[in-house]
Amino acid sequence: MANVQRQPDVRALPKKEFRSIFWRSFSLLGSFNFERMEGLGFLYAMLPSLKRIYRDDEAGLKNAMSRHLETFNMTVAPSPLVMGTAVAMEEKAKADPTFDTTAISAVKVSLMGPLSGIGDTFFWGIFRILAVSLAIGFAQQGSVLGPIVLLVVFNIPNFLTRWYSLKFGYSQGQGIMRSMGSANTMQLFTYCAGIVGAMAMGSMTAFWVPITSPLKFTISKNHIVIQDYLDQIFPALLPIAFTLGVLWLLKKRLPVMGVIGIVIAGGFLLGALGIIAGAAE
Amino acid sequence: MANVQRQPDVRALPKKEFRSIFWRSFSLLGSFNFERMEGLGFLYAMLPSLKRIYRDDEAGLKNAMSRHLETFNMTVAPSPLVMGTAVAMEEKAKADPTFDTTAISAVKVSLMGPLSGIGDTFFWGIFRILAVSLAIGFAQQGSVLGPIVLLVVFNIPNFLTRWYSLKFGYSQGQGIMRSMGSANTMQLFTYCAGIVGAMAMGSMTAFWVPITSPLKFTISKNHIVIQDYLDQIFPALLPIAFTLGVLWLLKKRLPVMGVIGIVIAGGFLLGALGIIAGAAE
Amino acid sequence: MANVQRQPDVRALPKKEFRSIFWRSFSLLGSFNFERMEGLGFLYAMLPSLKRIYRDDEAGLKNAMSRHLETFNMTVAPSPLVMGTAVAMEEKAKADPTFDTTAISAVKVSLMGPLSGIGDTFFWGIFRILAVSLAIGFAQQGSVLGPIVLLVVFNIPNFLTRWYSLKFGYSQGQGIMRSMGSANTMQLFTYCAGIVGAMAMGSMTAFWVPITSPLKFTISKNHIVIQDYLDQIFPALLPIAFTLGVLWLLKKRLPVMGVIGIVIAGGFLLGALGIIAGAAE
Amino acid sequence: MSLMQAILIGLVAALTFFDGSWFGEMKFREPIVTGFLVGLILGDVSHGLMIGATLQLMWMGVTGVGAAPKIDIGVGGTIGAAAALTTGGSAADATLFAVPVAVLMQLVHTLMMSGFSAFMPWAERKIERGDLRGVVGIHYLCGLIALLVFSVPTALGMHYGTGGIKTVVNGIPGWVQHGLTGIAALLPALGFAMLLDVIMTRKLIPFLILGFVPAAFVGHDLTLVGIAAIAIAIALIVFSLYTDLQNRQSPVPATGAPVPAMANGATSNSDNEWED
Amino acid sequence: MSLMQAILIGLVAALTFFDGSWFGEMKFREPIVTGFLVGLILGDVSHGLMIGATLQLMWMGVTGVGAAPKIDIGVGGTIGAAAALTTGGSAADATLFAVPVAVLMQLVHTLMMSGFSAFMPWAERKIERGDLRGVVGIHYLCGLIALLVFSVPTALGMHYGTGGIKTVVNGIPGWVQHGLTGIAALLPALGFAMLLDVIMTRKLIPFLILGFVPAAFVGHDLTLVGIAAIAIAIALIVFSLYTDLQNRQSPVPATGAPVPAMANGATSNSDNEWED
Amino acid sequence: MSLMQAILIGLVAALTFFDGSWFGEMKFREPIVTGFLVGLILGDVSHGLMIGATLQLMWMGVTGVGAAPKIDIGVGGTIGAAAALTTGGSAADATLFAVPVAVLMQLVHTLMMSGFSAFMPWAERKIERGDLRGVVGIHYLCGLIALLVFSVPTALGMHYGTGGIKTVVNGIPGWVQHGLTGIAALLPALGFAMLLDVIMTRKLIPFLILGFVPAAFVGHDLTLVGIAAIAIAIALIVFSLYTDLQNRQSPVPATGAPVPAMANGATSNSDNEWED
Ligand SMILES: OC[C@H]1O[C@H](O)[C@@H](O)[C@@H](O)[C@@H]1O
Ligand SMILES: OC[C@H]1O[C@H](O)[C@@H](O)[C@@H](O)[C@@H]1O
Ligand SMILES: OC[C@H]1O[C@H](O)[C@@H](O)[C@@H](O)[C@@H]1O
Repeated sequence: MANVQRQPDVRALPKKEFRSIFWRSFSLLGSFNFERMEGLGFLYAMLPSLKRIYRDDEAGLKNAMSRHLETFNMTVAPSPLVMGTAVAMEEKAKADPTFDTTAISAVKVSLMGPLSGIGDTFFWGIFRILAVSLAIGFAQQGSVLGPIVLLVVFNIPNFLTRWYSLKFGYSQGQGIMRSMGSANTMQLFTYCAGIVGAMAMGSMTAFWVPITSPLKFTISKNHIVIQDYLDQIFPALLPIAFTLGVLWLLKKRLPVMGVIGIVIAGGFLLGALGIIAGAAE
Repeated sequence: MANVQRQPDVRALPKKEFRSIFWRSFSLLGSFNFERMEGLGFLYAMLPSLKRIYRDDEAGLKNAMSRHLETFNMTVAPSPLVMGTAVAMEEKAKADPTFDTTAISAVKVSLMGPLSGIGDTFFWGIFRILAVSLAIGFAQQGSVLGPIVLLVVFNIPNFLTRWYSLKFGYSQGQGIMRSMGSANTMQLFTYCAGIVGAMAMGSMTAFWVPITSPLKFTISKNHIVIQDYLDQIFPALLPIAFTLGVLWLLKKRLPVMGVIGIVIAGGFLLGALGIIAGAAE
Repeated sequence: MANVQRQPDVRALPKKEFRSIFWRSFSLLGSFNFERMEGLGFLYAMLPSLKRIYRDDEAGLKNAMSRHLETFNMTVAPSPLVMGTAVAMEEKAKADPTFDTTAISAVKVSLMGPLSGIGDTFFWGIFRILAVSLAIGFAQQGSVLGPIVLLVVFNIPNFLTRWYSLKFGYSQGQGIMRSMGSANTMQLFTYCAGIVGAMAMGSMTAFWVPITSPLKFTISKNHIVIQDYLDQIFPALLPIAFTLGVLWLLKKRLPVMGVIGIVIAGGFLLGALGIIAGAAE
Repeated sequence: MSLMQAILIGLVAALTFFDGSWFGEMKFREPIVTGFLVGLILGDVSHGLMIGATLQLMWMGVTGVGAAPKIDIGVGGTIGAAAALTTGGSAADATLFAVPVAVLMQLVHTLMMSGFSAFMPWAERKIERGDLRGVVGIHYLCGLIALLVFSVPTALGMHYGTGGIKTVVNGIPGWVQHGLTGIAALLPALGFAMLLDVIMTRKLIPFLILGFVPAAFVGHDLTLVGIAAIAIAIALIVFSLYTDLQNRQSPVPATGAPVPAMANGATSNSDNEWED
Repeated sequence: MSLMQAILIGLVAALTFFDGSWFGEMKFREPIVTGFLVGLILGDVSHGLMIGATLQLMWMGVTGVGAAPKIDIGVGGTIGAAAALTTGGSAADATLFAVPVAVLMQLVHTLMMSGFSAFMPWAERKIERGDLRGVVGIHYLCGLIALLVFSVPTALGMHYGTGGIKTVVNGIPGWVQHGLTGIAALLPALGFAMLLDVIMTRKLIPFLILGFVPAAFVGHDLTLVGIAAIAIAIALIVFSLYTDLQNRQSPVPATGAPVPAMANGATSNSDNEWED
Repeated sequence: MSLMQAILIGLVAALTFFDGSWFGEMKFREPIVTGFLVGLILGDVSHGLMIGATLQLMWMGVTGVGAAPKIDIGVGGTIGAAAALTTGGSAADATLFAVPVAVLMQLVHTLMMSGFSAFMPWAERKIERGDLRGVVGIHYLCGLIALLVFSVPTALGMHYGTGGIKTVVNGIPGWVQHGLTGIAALLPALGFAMLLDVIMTRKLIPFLILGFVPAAFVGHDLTLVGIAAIAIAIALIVFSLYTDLQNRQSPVPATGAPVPAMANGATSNSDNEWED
């Protein structure tokens, strides 16, 4: 914004840290699991920066680490954009104790949906098909050019996207943080980030929690397909119901391990009994 | 809400009244008509409670009765929920003269659409099909178990829904009413109930006013289907146009009987001339 | 509005001006071009009124003329409605120097979309088909009644619509202008007109900027249709991207002729190379 | 068929209507039930049940949802079963009678529900006069009329032969049917207009539009439940905006702890946000 | 064909263009009308009408809605009828000429409308210089150019034989056609960008998004009328919010009587809410 | 097949998994790549490439998008190619092995990702104790486990014959598979619930609804990008409303020059609205 005081702290991410995040972003799916998805991978990429930012603040570091262990999932190639933005926001959070850190989570949540939508289209839809298409002729003739072409064509955009999205994410994040002068603007920003985050959560729950019911009855030639009735009341009823159900368990202050146990045992049981299944493909 | 002063008036609906509403709710469709639909049936169920609440206030009683004679339509089984909520709101209206009673109408209107959506799915879609499916084998063999199974299977949820939805509606209504302390909050509540009511009215007009035009011309082999053109401009144009047209008549301060006469005569004429018809199924 | 002071200036459009606008509205498409569309035709129809309103204010006249040369496009028959409204707003703008004239553009933009939707349905959909249908039998038999019936049947609504929509537009415009007493209300009105205008612009960009990409590749039997990928990311991506791209050029303070040159040269090049095309029909 | 049997069958026909009026849609109208009762009356329960089962399968998909009238499977099923049992016909024969009767009775139904509309202003007047019993009386009166309308002609038809029924059905001119359809289509507009008259204010007009447009364009795929969910969300947002901005508050307090939206605001603390 | 006839047919061709420019789409372009006029010129009205009727049926579905160019049924119909009448051909022969001409003239049309775009900055400059007559002159000039562009080649083609037309159509290289299509596709983006330049402010950006996204995703099923209705609803809501909250008012006065949304608020009373 | 060859093929199988975990989806898993590597190991590169090409065409449409597990084309392709090369079979034979293995490994994958879920609370505890290396160690541990899970059985299977693989696939009871599917379906609900626990407040509930309802009703046709665009628009509108109304400002200053939405408001002027 034009009318903001020039502040001296506009600087790039330290080169070493930039490289850390860049390379560690490749391992984003390294500990993928159904609970936190890419959460631990995200934290792993953030760690060098977090250590620098909170070098003199152990409690702050712990909080920040917990924060970035939270559930995260997106196409891996553009993920450094989110990492860059998150680093800029953490810097702000450290510098300004009134900063509301839920904004960081909200911003991450807001970005993961749309960036995956775009990222999957490009990396799974376009670049993969393109790379394979160019390679397959060589492979069919037994030429070693096959795998080489495939890997090169795919990975040029893969590497470039990581590099530039990280640059872009960090500077963009800094820009937004700087533009929030007054405490009031900052609260408002947090709230509005929360709005985008909450809407993103709502839509991702509908899209990415793949619970359906395969229950079917046939009584004297009448087919009763439970999922059809559920859809009639409200599509995506099971995803939101189970998500809110688990949220309710968490709010009950049950130990998290207990909730996980319940979910796993419940999932196995309901699945084995044929009551729930994944998304119909 | 947690932080509301405990108030001494939290109590259940008197047992006798509870039973009245429960049983009278079965007659909800008893005087169904196209104008007020289940309005008179709703009033009938509310009457014992209204008499108790306004035992010393004749004008209040008349107003409340008019209010509950208003157009109402929903799946009958969960209707006691609305009755319970309405009783709680009437109690508030009596206790607090600044309470804006249009909120009562708005809340009823807000509930009837969604509860019908859910109710029809369950009672017409699921329970009826289930009951019939279980019964039909017996009936085909001439066994008396047929009708017995049908009626029992269907009516267990029918009775349970009525009983518990009444309980739930009343306590929920009380809860909301208690949480509105200040006059300001109450005005705001009325306005927001109006928002939900108005949106519900908009959608119900589109869904439940079944006016279409069967007009068709064929001039030198060109088929002109008037409804297609109407849909191109705005789907559900006739339902909203006629509804607003009648509203305009009502706003003209014509006697209501006159408006009804116009609607009936007009409906017969337009129907007989083939200009309007019901919803295409 | 009821509670507005009666103002003495409620009067009809001078007869001569009324006739001018009425007849000039027929030439609305007379200089149609892809850039301003009916802009010059609209200005032509407005000119007599603008001359009267700004008879003593050359700068004002120039501004108003520029304003009505702006891009405009709608079904021609009901266009006098917009002209009438615009005249009323210009009168207000002249009378009240604090009036924000962007409201005039916003109102025009708001009206052109919906009136075209309705107008095209009636004039292209209904009246044309009707006129042709009634005429074709005569023509097939070689009867001169063919063209006569066609022209008469079509032009009765054509002329009537122009006449009454002009009347309606002017009086409606006056009404709205009068109802805005305080400066505050006027600013708010401008903002809200801008809201409708901006939403209309958004939807018209999606509907009326007909840019698609015909790019297709077939590499070892895989068909890659670029438009499909674009639609997957965001439908109407090219229309909005090019529109915002051109806006960005305009914001760069390039001379307008330069921007036009870029657009034409770019359009020819991209078209000839098969990268862009018009809307798929 | 004895007069008593005819009267009893008339009462079964009335029962099917009462199912959907006074008896809370307990499902007495289903052909399995009416087949049983008619069989009982005519002394051949098991046959009645089988005929009922056939009609039931045919009418499985007919529901009575919404404001528009549907074909009357209750009386249709009753008379169909009775006709088949008395003529010694098969289940297939039953449908020959059941279908036209179901259509005819839908018409009667439409007519009656149009007629009951005229009672509503009467009820209004009774309320004005404070005549509480009178109001209730109108509710009962509707029941009584329905009882007669459904049982008497059925009994007569049963007693004097089912041939007449078809004559009646075929005798109604098309324009009368269309006229009645027109009335049934317009009357709900009246009901909703009266509701609008009560709850609408100028300030609520935009919300009426916001409810109408998606329903009109997307249609029944977007259920009333979906629109209601959106409506509640919008109402909560407006509630927050007014609450905060009348007091010129931020949407969130300076500490970052969010304010519960509908609480009184005085003693709220961030711990109990979700629990209460 | 005499020169005079050729010239007159050229004028009919121009008339069909003027139909959609200066004559307010009065429908002179329809083949029934042009068939009649061509018949009149060539001395065989009834044949001309019949040929017109055939072409009319073929082009019933072609409309000229929106910013994208459509095939030119006006000139197509004119030349088709003329060719058939002069060669003594049937109505079927007419279509052989009419179709390629309609396609060719669409191209000419596109070209001309792209060319007219260049006049607009010129008009702008004339306004700046206060040259009012000049501005009007440009409008007229467009008409004059169109007159020549449509009548002269038509007349020449008619006079020197219709064979040449096909040669021309086939002679245009594909890349030129595609290039012109590209221009016609991009120029509306310029028009809308200039409009955005005028009416948009940063604060209106969210509303641009709210209009664009549903149109983009749902497409033409959601008409501009539908989106405009939503837009008006949103504008009214924002109006109320600002009006109320600038004065820290409640949305409804304490008495429960609603405040009219757009009234000045001073003397409003609840009775006249709907009437004014 | 020599033990060394079996071990190397096991490593290729592990590589295909690492492609989608530690190597940023660089596409080592594609059959063309694995066909090449397996060919290299077994001494017949060009055959391996051809088999790879065949499997590649078959699995062109299989992507790995979203939270739900997909069939494992990496290990499937590896073992398929190896089996075909060792048995001297054709590319068609390769698919006979590749398909069941791809299905089996999807199951193993599901199981492993369910299992890794249990590491997350452990990581949480390590953070609490300040054990930074421990946290990183868990990330590495997942890699190590995957390495073993994918390479060892593959190597053993290769060494001791591919026949056993089919036995295993057929031996898993249906209810176990369904149970695992159930876990995989429910665990994302846990992940999202934990996120909601962090970012949601009562005041944000309406926005959760506004995001959920359109996604639920319209489905994937309305992409996350579309909903995010709407969300940003709504957030910007709310931002403006609070900014203006906390200060009881108009939406636009009296001069008609609009206020930049997100600027501090003090020194804004209308010229730089769009540029900054
Ligand atoms: O859909 C986003 C993302 O989800 C998961 O993390 C993986 O399937 C990725 O390959 C994918 O890109
Ligand atoms: O659709 C709601 C409701 O409408 C009417 O009242 C009847 O048709 C009921 O059976 C139905 O449940
Ligand atoms: O669609 C609105 C409008 O667009 C253009 O101006 C022309 O095609 C008109 O015929 C049409 O009515």
